[in-house]
Amino acid sequence: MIELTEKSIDFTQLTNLVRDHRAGAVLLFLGTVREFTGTEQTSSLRYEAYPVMALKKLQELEEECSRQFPVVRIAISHRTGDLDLGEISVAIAVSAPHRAQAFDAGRWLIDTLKERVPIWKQENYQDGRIEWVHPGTSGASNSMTNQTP
Amino acid sequence: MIELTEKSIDFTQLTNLVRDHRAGAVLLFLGTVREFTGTEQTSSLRYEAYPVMALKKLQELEEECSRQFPVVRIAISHRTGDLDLGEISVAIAVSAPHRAQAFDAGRWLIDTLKERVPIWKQENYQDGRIEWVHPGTSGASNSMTNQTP
Amino acid sequence: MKIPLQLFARARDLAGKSPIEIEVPENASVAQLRQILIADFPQLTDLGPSLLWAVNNDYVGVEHVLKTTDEVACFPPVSGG
Amino acid sequence: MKIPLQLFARARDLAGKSPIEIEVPENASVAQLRQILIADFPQLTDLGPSLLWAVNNDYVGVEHVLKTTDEVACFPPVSGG
Repeated sequence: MIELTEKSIDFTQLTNLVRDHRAGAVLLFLGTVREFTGTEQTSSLRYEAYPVMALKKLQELEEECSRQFPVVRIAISHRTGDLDLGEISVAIAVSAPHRAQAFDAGRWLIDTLKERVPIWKQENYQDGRIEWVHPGTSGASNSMTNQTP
Repeated sequence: MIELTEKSIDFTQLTNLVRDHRAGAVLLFLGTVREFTGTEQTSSLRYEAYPVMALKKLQELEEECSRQFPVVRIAISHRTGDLDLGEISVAIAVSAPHRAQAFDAGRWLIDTLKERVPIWKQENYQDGRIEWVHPGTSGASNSMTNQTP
Repeated sequence: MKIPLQLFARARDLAGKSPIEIEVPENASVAQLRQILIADFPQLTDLGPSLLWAVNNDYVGVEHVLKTTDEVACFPPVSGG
Repeated sequence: MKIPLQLFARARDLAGKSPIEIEVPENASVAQLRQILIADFPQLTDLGPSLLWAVNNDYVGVEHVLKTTDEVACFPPVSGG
């Protein structure tokens, strides 16, 4: 199961989707909105997706993961829109016969999602700055708006 | 939070216990009762603990993990008694600022739990055999009872 | 030929809109499209070399040759998760 | 001195009960306790070398010297999780 959603992610439902009598291990990864990155204080995040391509790339992740690892089931949900501190931005659930397989598959899924799936994060800082996060481009030039003097 | 419980593990509650504004990553690992191990078909499991020592060792795991990894919060629940196929035997939730830390800490917790915490699993096979699982002792000599001819 | 180009995230904010229409020669490559995009929207100059390109929802290199029926998009490095 | 010994899992099943009481010399080590345990319960012979020992809820080696007030337990390799 893969989805993009504007609504709060129900990680319980996602986890139950991958539970299976063939699996001895279930791994759930949640990305959550963190308040501090170094000295920078985040007040909220906004996630924007290129929806059709993002769904296609998530589907490819699911297929590629199933080929590379002996997983039983996979479920991925990514949030879009505005998120408050502590909210879940992404949930990845995977089940496998043994724990090492579940850990390896879960790690591969989140690492590869972050490389390939066209979704972008915009940081809304406590001091009023709003910045797109675009790895590999310079931080300073990302600053779109400075709403405080 | 650590616990041993005779009741069904509520992984939603456990996961929510470790969510925190300081964390950007939450990892949940579930051990679940798998039906097949090679050609052996399990019908149920029984977990027995040495309760006081198991709680002490779980507490030490939590403390040692907090020293070794930059985790924010840890919660571990281990089931005891009789479990049906698909039920959760252990749940480990951990939160950390970044995902690699959460994966590493979660992996260390389940690996170390399996080495140190005095809890034992008894397999109840579909063919009627009941066997304690004691790694490193011979499989054949583990057979306690053969209830079918 | 006219290529409708979707922009996302900071690229869209800098251009001020999405999609935009870019006029390119027949059989233009993505590299040519990028050159014309930056000429039309000089505020994308700094971001230009880091832009990722997608045609019909798959990543392509700048040597990719475009057709009028292609769905073309460009965007800065992704940061989901 | 009398040491009350808790057994778990297959060790308890083989002995038939837990705790059991083992009479050992003063200042006996775990190794001596193990020797007497196996003499009293020969059905534990095969499992003997793999048994793990705990005193006051911590693992100990067989060289550990016992006191009458110690809480002593032995059990086969663990398999929780």
